[in-house]
Amino acid sequence: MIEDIVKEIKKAVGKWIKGVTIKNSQRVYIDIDPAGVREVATYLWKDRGARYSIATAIDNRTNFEVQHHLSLDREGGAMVSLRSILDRDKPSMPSLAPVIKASDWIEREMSELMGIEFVGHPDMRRLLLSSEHWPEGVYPLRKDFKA
Amino acid sequence: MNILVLVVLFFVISAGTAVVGLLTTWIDRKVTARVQYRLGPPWFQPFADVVKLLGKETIVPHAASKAAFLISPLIGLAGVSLVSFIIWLAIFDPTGSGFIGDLIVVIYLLILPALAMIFGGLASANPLASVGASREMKLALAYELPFILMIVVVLIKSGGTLSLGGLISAQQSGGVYVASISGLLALVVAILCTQAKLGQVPFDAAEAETELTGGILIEYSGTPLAVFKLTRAMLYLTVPMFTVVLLCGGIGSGWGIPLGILKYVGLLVAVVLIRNTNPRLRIEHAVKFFWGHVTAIAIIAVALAVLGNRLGIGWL
Amino acid sequence: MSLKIKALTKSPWVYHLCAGGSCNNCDIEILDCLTPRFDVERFGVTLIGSVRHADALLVSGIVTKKTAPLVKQIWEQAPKPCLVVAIGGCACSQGMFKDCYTANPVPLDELIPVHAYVPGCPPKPETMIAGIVKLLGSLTK
Amino acid sequence: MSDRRIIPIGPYHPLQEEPELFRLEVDGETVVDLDVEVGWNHRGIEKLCETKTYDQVPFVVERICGICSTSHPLAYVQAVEDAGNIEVPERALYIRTLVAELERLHSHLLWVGLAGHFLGYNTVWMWSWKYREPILDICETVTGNRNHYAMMKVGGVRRDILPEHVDYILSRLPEIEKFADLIKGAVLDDPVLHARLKGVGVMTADDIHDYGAVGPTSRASGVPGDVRRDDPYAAYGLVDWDVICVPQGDVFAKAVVRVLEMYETIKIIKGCLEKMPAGEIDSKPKVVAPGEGIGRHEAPRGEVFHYVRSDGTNRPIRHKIRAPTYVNLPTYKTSVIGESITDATIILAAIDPCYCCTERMAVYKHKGDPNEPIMTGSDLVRLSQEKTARLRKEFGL
Repeated sequence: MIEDIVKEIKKAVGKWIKGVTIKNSQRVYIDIDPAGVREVATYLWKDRGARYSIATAIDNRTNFEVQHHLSLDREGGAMVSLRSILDRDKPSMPSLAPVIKASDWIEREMSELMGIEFVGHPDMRRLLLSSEHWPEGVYPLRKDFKA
Repeated sequence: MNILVLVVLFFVISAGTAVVGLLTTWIDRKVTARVQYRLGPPWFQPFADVVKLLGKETIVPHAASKAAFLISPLIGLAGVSLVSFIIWLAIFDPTGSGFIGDLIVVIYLLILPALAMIFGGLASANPLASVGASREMKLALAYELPFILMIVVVLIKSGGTLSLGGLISAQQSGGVYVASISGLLALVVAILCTQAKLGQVPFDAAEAETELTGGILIEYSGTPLAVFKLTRAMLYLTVPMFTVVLLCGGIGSGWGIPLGILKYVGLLVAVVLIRNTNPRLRIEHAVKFFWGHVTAIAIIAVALAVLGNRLGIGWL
Repeated sequence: MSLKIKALTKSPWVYHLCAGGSCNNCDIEILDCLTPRFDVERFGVTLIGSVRHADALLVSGIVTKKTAPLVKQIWEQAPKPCLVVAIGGCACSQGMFKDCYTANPVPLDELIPVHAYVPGCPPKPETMIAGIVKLLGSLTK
Repeated sequence: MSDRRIIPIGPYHPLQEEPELFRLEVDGETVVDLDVEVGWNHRGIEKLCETKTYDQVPFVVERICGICSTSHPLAYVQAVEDAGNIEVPERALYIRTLVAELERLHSHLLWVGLAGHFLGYNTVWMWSWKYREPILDICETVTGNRNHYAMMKVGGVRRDILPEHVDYILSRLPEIEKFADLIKGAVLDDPVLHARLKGVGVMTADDIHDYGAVGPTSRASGVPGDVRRDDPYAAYGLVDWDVICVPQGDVFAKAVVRVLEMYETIKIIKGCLEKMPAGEIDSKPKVVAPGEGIGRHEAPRGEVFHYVRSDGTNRPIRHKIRAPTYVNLPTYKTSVIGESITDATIILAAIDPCYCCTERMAVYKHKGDPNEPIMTGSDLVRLSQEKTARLRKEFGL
């Protein structure tokens, strides 16, 4: 079942996919090229009707990782996570916000707390807690952050 | 009566009104609590509230105009004290010779508490209080018209007597005014105006006491707040009592006294019931309501009273 | 015991102030105190909306960097005598959020004077009532 | 003539238990823009969790929110179990479901009360909170606390349900059923409420999909999303119940969904008590194997999402939390804009917002200048209550 869905995804947007891990029937992790995140996510969200749930940014110390989690509510409820690996020094990837409104807040949050740049975000206002206490360039969720 | 006796009487009566008024506010809170499955406060709660407020610090906001802020509550209190004094004197001694005040004076004095609230609200330089003040102003404009018309009905019936004592005597000998169609309509108008004068739901848009923020009173603390609370409590007794005098022939004497008290309690129950069964009315709607429906009722009452007078039909 | 204090104990008007970082549970339990089962109006306790009318501030949650100036300002606006009751573990001691990066370095009781601590996570309504009764009792001694 | 003004609500407002700041931009009577500034309540729990061990984290995430205090730990333990492939005994699954549904019941009652208050029915508020107490009694008996239950742990639950608890729960449930009947009859058939709430704050299924809204907010717009059924966990796949879904998308529909869900919840509780097998309640895992896992739970307000990454040590290296209000809140933009300000509060209240959940992360800066307030939050509530009054009059009530 889930294997069939993965096959279809590969067929549609295979050029961006670097690898697939099927953890179990409800959890799939797809490694993608960050440049193609918009195309893959749009395919899942628009063509397959998946619900955009949230994104997670992870500091792996050597690089940054962003996972976009989409839930295939109409096809058995499996959770598909699109994993993009970003450069440690200058993390940057295309924004999903112009396509999927649901990703607006989370991208602002990731940029604020993790320092990841989302190219093409329509409303990337400085939104760290309060500018009095949080100078530019301090990202509390990074591993090297010290309170 | 000499001046000294009058002054002493004034203070005794004002104090008495305050005590009974505070008790009636307690009844109001208790009934509300029972409706909501709660026990409600003990009987001395309003007294404790006022005494406590007297002992608190009085803060005058920086931006406020200090004199107006502090004097406003006193104006209101003075107004309601005088009214209660005049009304009680008329009730206890309808045939009393000394002139203390007549209907016109009472009408003017009854506006004072509302004016005091408006001034106080504007003086506190708080946007919320200003909103409250402007609403109170609109509301006062709205209910005064039917209120005056209601009094006109009484005047027509009494043949133009402006003396309160005269009204009471006339009703005690010649039957109460409310026992006629126009009188009944006037009573309805009076109850609705009472509701508004007391700032009760559904006409409490200005203060919104139940709504937690307190509107006009938002910046008041300590003694001035206590004075406002006291004024409100005294109005609770005075305004319905005024209606009793105007339309129901006062309290009476001897065996009439329990009946007279019952009249007041009846009015109070009406007020509390209306308060508990209605959500708050928006200010524009309150204005429309008073200028539309209520004024219409009042005009009909006036017309009927005139007709009754001309044709000599008592029940009109 | 003066009449002033006696009246204060019979008519404490409380203002509820959520200091910021809180799980909201204390706040809901405070509201719960007003509802039929606990009905603190029996004791004259009324929840009021203007801090100018307050006799006691019920503070819940940790003070965050963002709310610290507001909390201080609200305390200054309250007419004295005014009591401050810290409701719940967060307000008493910053609780488990002590190490958060947004927590104000100065805890509540160093920011404004605190007269009573009601610990618990969240304190039960009975605990809050008991705490306030104790605080009022200490006034009359 | 344009009569534009900005209405700030908050950050401290007596009707909201928590600080938050809304700015409504209003043209005459119509809301033209809305901005929300949150972050007053931001505590940085995700960072905090990285410093705690797997067994400590449930206590932290429990305190994200007092009303979803089972939802977050449940989603968290499921994420860890997913990451480390940890088995859970069947009895524990039933107990988890039971506690989660008790929480849903008291959360929905809380909402009914607050909605009643916003509409000017204070008596509804007092009554529904009165009937919330039996549920809190059950929670206290079963878990030891009225609100933070501390029942969830990786690999199972902390406390067992005793036979006398079963009888006790069953003896208290009729009170709640009686009250649910009362609301269904009195509130949902009230012509004033129909006029007041129908067609207000409508969200279409497309809006829901755009914003990724979840929970009763989405189920009231004809999107039958419910993690309990889509991705069954705990004992939701093992007992009999239905997803409540209505198509209208307005505030009334959200009320209907919540009231009807209370019946389903009672059904699930009864089903759990009936089918619960005997046995262990905890598989007592020793280590969490390296890996990553996702845990989801349908909280009273919608899907709670937890992502945990483990590297084999005793604490997570990354813990991502997403509360339902975080995705439901931005839908204000579609539901409030264009509506009358009299309806703004009830629309805002209709998603049952929970800022403490959301604000562990989000901050939204306002762009409007802090103009002097012409109206306040209490005015909005008042407007809302007045509209009810008006309608009551129209209906001659």
